[in-house]
Amino acid sequence: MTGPNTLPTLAVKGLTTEIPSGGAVLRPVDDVSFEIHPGQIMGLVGESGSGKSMTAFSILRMLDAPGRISAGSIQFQGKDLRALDEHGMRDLRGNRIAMIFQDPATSLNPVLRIDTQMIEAITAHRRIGKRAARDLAREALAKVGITSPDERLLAYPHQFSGGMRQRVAIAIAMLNKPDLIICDEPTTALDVTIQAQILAQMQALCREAGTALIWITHDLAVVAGFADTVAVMYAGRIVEIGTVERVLQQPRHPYTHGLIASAPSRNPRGQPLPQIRGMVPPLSALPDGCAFRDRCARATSVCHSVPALEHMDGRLVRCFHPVMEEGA
Amino acid sequence: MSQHPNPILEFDDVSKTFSQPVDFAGRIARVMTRNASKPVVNAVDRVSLSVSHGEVVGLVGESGSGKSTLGRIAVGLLQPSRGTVHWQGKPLEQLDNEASRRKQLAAQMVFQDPYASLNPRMRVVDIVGEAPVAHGLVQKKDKETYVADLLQKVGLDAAMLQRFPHQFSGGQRARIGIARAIAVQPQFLVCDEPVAALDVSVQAQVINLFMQLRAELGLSYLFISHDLGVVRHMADRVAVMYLGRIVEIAPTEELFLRANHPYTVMLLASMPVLDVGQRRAIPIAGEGTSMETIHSGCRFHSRCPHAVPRCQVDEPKLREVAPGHWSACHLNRQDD
Amino acid sequence: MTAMTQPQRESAAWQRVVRIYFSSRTATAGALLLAAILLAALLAPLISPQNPYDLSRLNLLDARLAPGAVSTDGSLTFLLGADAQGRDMLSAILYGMRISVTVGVVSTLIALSIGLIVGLWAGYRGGRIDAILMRLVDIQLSFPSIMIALVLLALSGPGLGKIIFALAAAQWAYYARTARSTALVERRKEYIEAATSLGLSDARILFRHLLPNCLPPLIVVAALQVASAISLEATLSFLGLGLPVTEPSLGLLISNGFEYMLSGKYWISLYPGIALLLMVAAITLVADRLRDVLNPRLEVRMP
Amino acid sequence: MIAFVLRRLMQSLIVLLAMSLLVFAGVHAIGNPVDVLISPDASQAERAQIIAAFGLDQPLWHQYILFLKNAAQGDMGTSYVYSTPAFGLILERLPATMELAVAAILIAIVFGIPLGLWAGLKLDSVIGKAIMAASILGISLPTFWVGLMLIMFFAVQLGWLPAGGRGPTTLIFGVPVSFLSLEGLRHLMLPALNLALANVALITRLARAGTLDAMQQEYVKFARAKGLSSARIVGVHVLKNILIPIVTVLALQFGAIIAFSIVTETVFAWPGMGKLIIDSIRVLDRPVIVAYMILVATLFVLINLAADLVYSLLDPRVRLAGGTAQ
Amino acid sequence: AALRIGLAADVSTLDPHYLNIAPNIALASHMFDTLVAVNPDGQLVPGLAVSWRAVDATTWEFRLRSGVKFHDGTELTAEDVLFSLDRPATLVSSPGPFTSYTKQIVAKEAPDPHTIILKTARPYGPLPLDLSSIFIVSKKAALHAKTADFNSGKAAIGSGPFKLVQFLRGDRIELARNEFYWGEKPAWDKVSLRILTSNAPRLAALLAGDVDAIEGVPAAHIERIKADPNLHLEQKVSWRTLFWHLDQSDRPSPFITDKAGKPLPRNPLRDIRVRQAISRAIDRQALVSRTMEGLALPASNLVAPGIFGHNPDLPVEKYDPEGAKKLLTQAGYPDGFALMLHGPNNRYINDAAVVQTVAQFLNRVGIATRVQTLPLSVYFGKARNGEFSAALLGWGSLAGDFALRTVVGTSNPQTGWGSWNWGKYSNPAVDDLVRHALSSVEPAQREEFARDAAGIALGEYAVVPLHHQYATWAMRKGLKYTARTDEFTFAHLFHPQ
Ligand SMILES: Nc1ncnc2c1ncn2[C@@H]1O[C@H](COP(=O)(O)OP(=O)(O)OP(=O)(O)O)[C@@H](O)[C@H]1O
Ligand SMILES: Nc1ncnc2c1ncn2[C@@H]1O[C@H](COP(=O)(O)OP(=O)(O)OP(=O)(O)O)[C@@H](O)[C@H]1O
Ligand SMILES: [Mg+2]
Ligand SMILES: [Mg+2]
Ligand code: NI
Repeated sequence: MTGPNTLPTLAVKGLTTEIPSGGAVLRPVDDVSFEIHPGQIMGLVGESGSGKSMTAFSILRMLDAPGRISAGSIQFQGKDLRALDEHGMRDLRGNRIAMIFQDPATSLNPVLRIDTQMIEAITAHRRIGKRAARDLAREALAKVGITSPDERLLAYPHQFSGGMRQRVAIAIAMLNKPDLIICDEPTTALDVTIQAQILAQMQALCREAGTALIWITHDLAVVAGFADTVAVMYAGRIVEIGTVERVLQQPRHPYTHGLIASAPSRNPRGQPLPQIRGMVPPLSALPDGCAFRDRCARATSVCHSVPALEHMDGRLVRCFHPVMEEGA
Repeated sequence: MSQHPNPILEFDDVSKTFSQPVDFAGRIARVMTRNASKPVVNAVDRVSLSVSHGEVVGLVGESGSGKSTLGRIAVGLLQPSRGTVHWQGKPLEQLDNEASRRKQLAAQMVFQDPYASLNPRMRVVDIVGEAPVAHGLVQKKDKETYVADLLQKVGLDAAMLQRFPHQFSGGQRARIGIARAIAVQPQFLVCDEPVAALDVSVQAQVINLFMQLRAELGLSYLFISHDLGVVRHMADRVAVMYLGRIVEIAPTEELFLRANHPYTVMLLASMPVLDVGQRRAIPIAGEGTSMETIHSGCRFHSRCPHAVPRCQVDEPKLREVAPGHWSACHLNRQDD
Repeated sequence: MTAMTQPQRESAAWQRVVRIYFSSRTATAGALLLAAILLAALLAPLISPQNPYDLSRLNLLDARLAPGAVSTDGSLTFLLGADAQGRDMLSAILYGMRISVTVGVVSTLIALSIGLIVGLWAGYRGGRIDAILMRLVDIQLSFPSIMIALVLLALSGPGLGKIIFALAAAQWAYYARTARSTALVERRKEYIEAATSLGLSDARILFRHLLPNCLPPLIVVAALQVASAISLEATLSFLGLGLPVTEPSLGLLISNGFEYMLSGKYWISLYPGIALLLMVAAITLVADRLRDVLNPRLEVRMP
Repeated sequence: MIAFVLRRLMQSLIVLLAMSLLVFAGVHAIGNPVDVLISPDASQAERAQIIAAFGLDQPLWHQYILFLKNAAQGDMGTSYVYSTPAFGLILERLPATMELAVAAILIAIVFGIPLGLWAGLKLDSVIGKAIMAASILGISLPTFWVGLMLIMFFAVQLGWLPAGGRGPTTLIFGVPVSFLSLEGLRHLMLPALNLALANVALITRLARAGTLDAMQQEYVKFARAKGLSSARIVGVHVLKNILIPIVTVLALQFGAIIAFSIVTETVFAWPGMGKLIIDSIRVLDRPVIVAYMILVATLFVLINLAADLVYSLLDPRVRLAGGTAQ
Repeated sequence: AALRIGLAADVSTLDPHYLNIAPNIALASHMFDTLVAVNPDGQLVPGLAVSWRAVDATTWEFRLRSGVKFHDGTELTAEDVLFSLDRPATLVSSPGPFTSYTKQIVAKEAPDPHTIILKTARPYGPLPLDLSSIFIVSKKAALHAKTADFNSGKAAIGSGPFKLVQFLRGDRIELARNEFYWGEKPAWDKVSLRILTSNAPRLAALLAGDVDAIEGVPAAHIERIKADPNLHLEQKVSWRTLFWHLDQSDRPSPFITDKAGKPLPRNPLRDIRVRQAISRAIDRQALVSRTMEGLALPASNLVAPGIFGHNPDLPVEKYDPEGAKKLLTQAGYPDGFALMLHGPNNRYINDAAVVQTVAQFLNRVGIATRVQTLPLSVYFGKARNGEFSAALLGWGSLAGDFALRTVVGTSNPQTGWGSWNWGKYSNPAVDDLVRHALSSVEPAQREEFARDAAGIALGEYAVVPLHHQYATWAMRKGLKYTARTDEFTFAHLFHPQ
């Protein structure tokens, strides 16, 4: 959005995903739009179940049946991904668009050696000899800070610590020098020190290679220190999106505001933390209109219709009653 | 260093090692492979720490540093390999049957993973109500009302009695875990990373609940976490563990303002904060040493930016660097 | 605190189980079939045209009459034919199902209980107890059921109880192994630790906590084992180690008719075979679904 | 791992001891072999004399001690009926049974795994459901019945395959095997199929359950995100994971196959151990029964051991060093 | 030409003196001869001995056939015969030795290479019959030979119509024609005997053309084979008689109670009227035609018609349920009682079915009858211990007095009599007659005694005879078999048609 004036790496417009479920249709992703440019890092934040992963899988067209994309467009480097056939998608996945998952323990196949899992990711996309592929794999491991990569290639995932496993996953994602990496909460399961290392690494790698990065997380603090832009999701919709500075320092949406306010570091020690009342409603029982209205102190009767995502203070906000006070 | 008033629970030089028992066949095999070492993990190594009545002691440290093991020793799930645990001033092994049963119930644990710690095939009413009924704290017929009360206390709807764990959100599950622990009317709670798996907004609710319970029931806590923000908010004192040892203990504010041990400093530095613009790129500083590869000297020396040759040889002892602030680092004083 | 404020009574557990169970069409068909079979077996004395166990009712002159033939004394029609003793096949099948169901289900239940307890205990306690119990399992596994059946037969003659015992003895080891391997995984989970720290007794933890979580894979194994118990009983009968010949189970009927398959009198073996097949299919269908139903995850997450 | 193997072998020795004691007591309980084998015209005195000659009049523990003494010197006794060392008798039959069991297991693997994979991947397809239905059939029909039907159909009606017996054998490393000649293979086909059928069904079900489970796993999703073809995902990522339970069950099944080979060998006149043991049980030829059971128990121990080792090969997470591993 | 035969039972060893079981004897008969042979009708005929006679009451003289050659070409002499007669007693580790047939001989000598003199301790008429069970082996080959030597063929050197080619235990035996054979040369230069112990598969093998002939055709398939134009069936009344041993001991019988299940004070089977009633209640005709599918002959004797000692005057019991009821009433059981019949389930043709059928009949006359069938290994031991009230036994013998001695003779471990007398029947008169018969070296006189003894014993229902089994063989069209009453299958008795 605010990136340089080039072709965006990814432009998502009005993306809506549906899951038919027992007569009703659930909409875990509802009218999601954003753009991301080369070298940019976008944080996608929201509570569990807000549709972050579904958005990611929709972009990769990897929704499990019976889920399907029902509307919107996904332009990747100007190409419409929705128009691509499965074969075309497979060529992109892991090649031009890579994804890293939340849990380092489960995203690597426990019974296959690291080299197998790395080499297959290369040979699936490039006509290249085994040996050359192995060299690439070794390089990639070294790049993410794994010492003695030659030995490590022969190891199995369980022989690695969580942090190292996640680094392997990152290395796999980077193998084919993709233009876009989607990271689905890749550090939530890790130690703070390791998380910090990985964040730094990813940042450096993206800047270097001009790779665009979507960083899914529910940790606002991570986004604060790391991303350029941030999109806050709530119940399938983006409720606020803009640069990190704007959104985190002056949240306009009551939900964003509430999230930031409840962080312990923003509160005096030992005092009760301000909390957002209630909890995220399940998809099957969303209120009509603004999904947040039941939990929102500012809600009025207008909130029974869906607010539009509107420009405000250099970011987009989806609220009839944005928070206007300064600071959070 | 245990002159705190009125400790409810006290670790006195406690160690826990995990090793494979070696039987006859194992011995033969060891001879055959000429492998003399016995695989041992010193999960907790000579830890002394006390928790006073009504106190919250935070326990931080990286993954695998022995926090959970220490917590398990506190509630009696594990027996220390060395050292003693004192309960209200008395060594555990000197408690008679009745007293140790009471201790068993009085020290409870809230587990790390709110889902794995709930039996997936039991309903909430049983998860929470089973133990109090089994121990005769309540009558069987009163179970439902008792559990309903507890649920209300932890902020859950009493109508959810008959549900299974999976039918709850993460925050709700954490509350069930808490309700289960306080159902047997404990005085001391070990909270093993109780908010790590929770969403931000829910995390606030649960932290508030802990503080509320502390105020209402006068509970003492051993609060394990690696989220320094949460610990800072909750704890009166904080102990930092690294590879089985406590490397620093200090009153909370003191620790966050004047961290002494290099590991604590590194920990504080890698803690993400919600302040925009603080873009720090931390260089990759080694991979954490593992328990199996400790040889000698300071356990942190391989990752320590300030390591001196002595750190490879001598193991530093805890020293008081400021009132109530203890740290184990050679850089503090060079004399001995 | 929660969005839901109105405390509504939730429907009783069994109602939900029933509702979920019958939401699958195959499972419903399986249940109906099983119910029909069980009913037929239960009511066999009332609905079968003949009491096949009453030797004074059988007439040798009716031997091997084809389906649809009328008996010599004209008193009944052999809808499914008659066997070599002049026994009405339909009646024999109805009574035989009764026996086979009993044999299959009871022996499986016994084997399951023993295996479960042994397996859970071994998995829960580990160490030496585990080693001893598992070697016992090894012994059992290499001991052919034919041997056990023969020893029992020698010691106390043929009979339902002994066959059940022999089958149970032959099968508990399978359950013990399966149960142990699940128990090994489950006992490391935190909910077991939680139960321990709440001061609950070992027995309680074993049966109330560990057992329900180790049961689901066993249910599926058990359903298959009911089938194999029934067919093992048939095999024992085939080898002459089964039930009393005058009170044939389905297996014994099949094996008695076995000889006649080559000579065109297919009904003596075929119809009991079909009955056996239907029975086993029904049990398998029901068990598959039961496992799903017992999985609390299948209950929809409610607001 | 060495410790693991050693520990297992030591435990096995105890298993074998217990086993032989049980068999002794069992055979003793069943009856007296002399009653079955004695000439009809023999007098009571002759009977008593024969019983004494075999030591069967001694107390059971006495007989057992004697057996142990001899066994320690490698003598497992001489068959009453065959008048041949019992162990040799069994070893003589072992290749035939092994050939059959291995063929059956191979058939079970070759058919069961693909069918299970298919049924697991195409859950709701007609074929998937048909596979599951057929698997019920495979499990529920008694072995002997299926065996006869196979003979009826393939040997009598179609005349394609022989009705029974073992084909000509060739020696490989001194072991007579029959699968090397076409005629031998033709003889092997039906009994192996008979023995395999229930196992095909079992493996199919297992493979299906495993596939269902594996397809839900994050690593499969990750593999897709890497852009791998479905063939590679199923053929490598899923397959290797489902093999683990299958290997365990197959090892368990191997024993069952040997047990059921008793029936199959009887029906197909296959000159293997199963037929020998059933004949021996019939006439209470105790040395043969004891030797057989000890051999089978040994096989079991070895197979389970091998299964555990294979298990640790397939699943690198399994550490055999652990106390008293599976 | 080659012949492939499916055998119903496994041959355990080729040592003809090791184990006295039918399959071993049948096979040995292919390779070895006996002094006295048994013809297809069960009569004794010259074998290696061209003639024999009792010189006096305890001395027998056998004249050997001359020019008989063993398989290895050496000539048979009296030396070999004496060796063969001695050999059974040297095989001490046999559970079923042949010593029962040599133990009467107290001295033997060979005055010349073609004459054998045998002496018995007491006058003993059945000596030639006994000798029909002892195979003559070549001393040269069999001296010090072990079982393994016979199995490998090294010691299996006889004078019989076939030579051993290969013995694959449990699978098959390959034989080749003995070109030196002294008798009629077999029509087959190669014979393969295949072990097919299960009934249906054995028949299937014939149907599939895997074998040319099978023995022991399952009763269920007789009709089918008769109807099949490609097959041919041979059958003959066998020497095996099935009968009931009824517990006649003087104590409450283990499996008899009143109908309510309470024990009876006396054993009703001691009453001859009760035994007669049981006999009358059985419709042997129906049993034979239905249960046995025609594969049997109603019996009145312990031995089959045509066998030595068969008493033709004994009538087959008439089916008379009313008479049976009357007899029961007379005996004091107007309401009958409860009885358990025991039988084997893997020994005789349709044995379990026969037991069931009899139970059917007994139920009709008011005896509440149940059935228990057991495998042989369990059955014989229990029956011997007198654990049953009514037990089915099948007996095959070539001499009536022999059968009577063992089956109904007063049980006495000293004399060896009544070793199979499960019912514990005892009548000194019968014993006396049998004793006379056995000690008669004059066949006609001996048969007289035997018939009389049978008359008394069966008249008193010492046992209740059911039927004589038929022995059956099925073969492809174009083959013929000279059916044998002793049920043995001999390849040399098959002929192309
Ligand atoms: N197959 C499905 N059927 C029904 N609902 C589904 C399905 N898959 C996902 N959902 C729902 O879609 C919503 C969005 O899920 P998603 O996984 O995208 O959340 P998320 O933001 O990634 O959460 P988390 O932080 O827990 O990973 C959730 O409410 C989830 O329950
Ligand atoms: N039962 C056990 N057997 C062997 N080793 C164990 C056992 N339990 C824990 N350990 C080891 O002890 C060390 C400390 O583990 P512990 O679980 O206490 O760490 P932790 O600080 O709680 O880590 P985390 O933050 O990951 O929960 C680890 O190296 C662990 O592998
Ligand atoms: Mg997600
Ligand atoms: Mg922990
Ligand atoms: Ni202190």
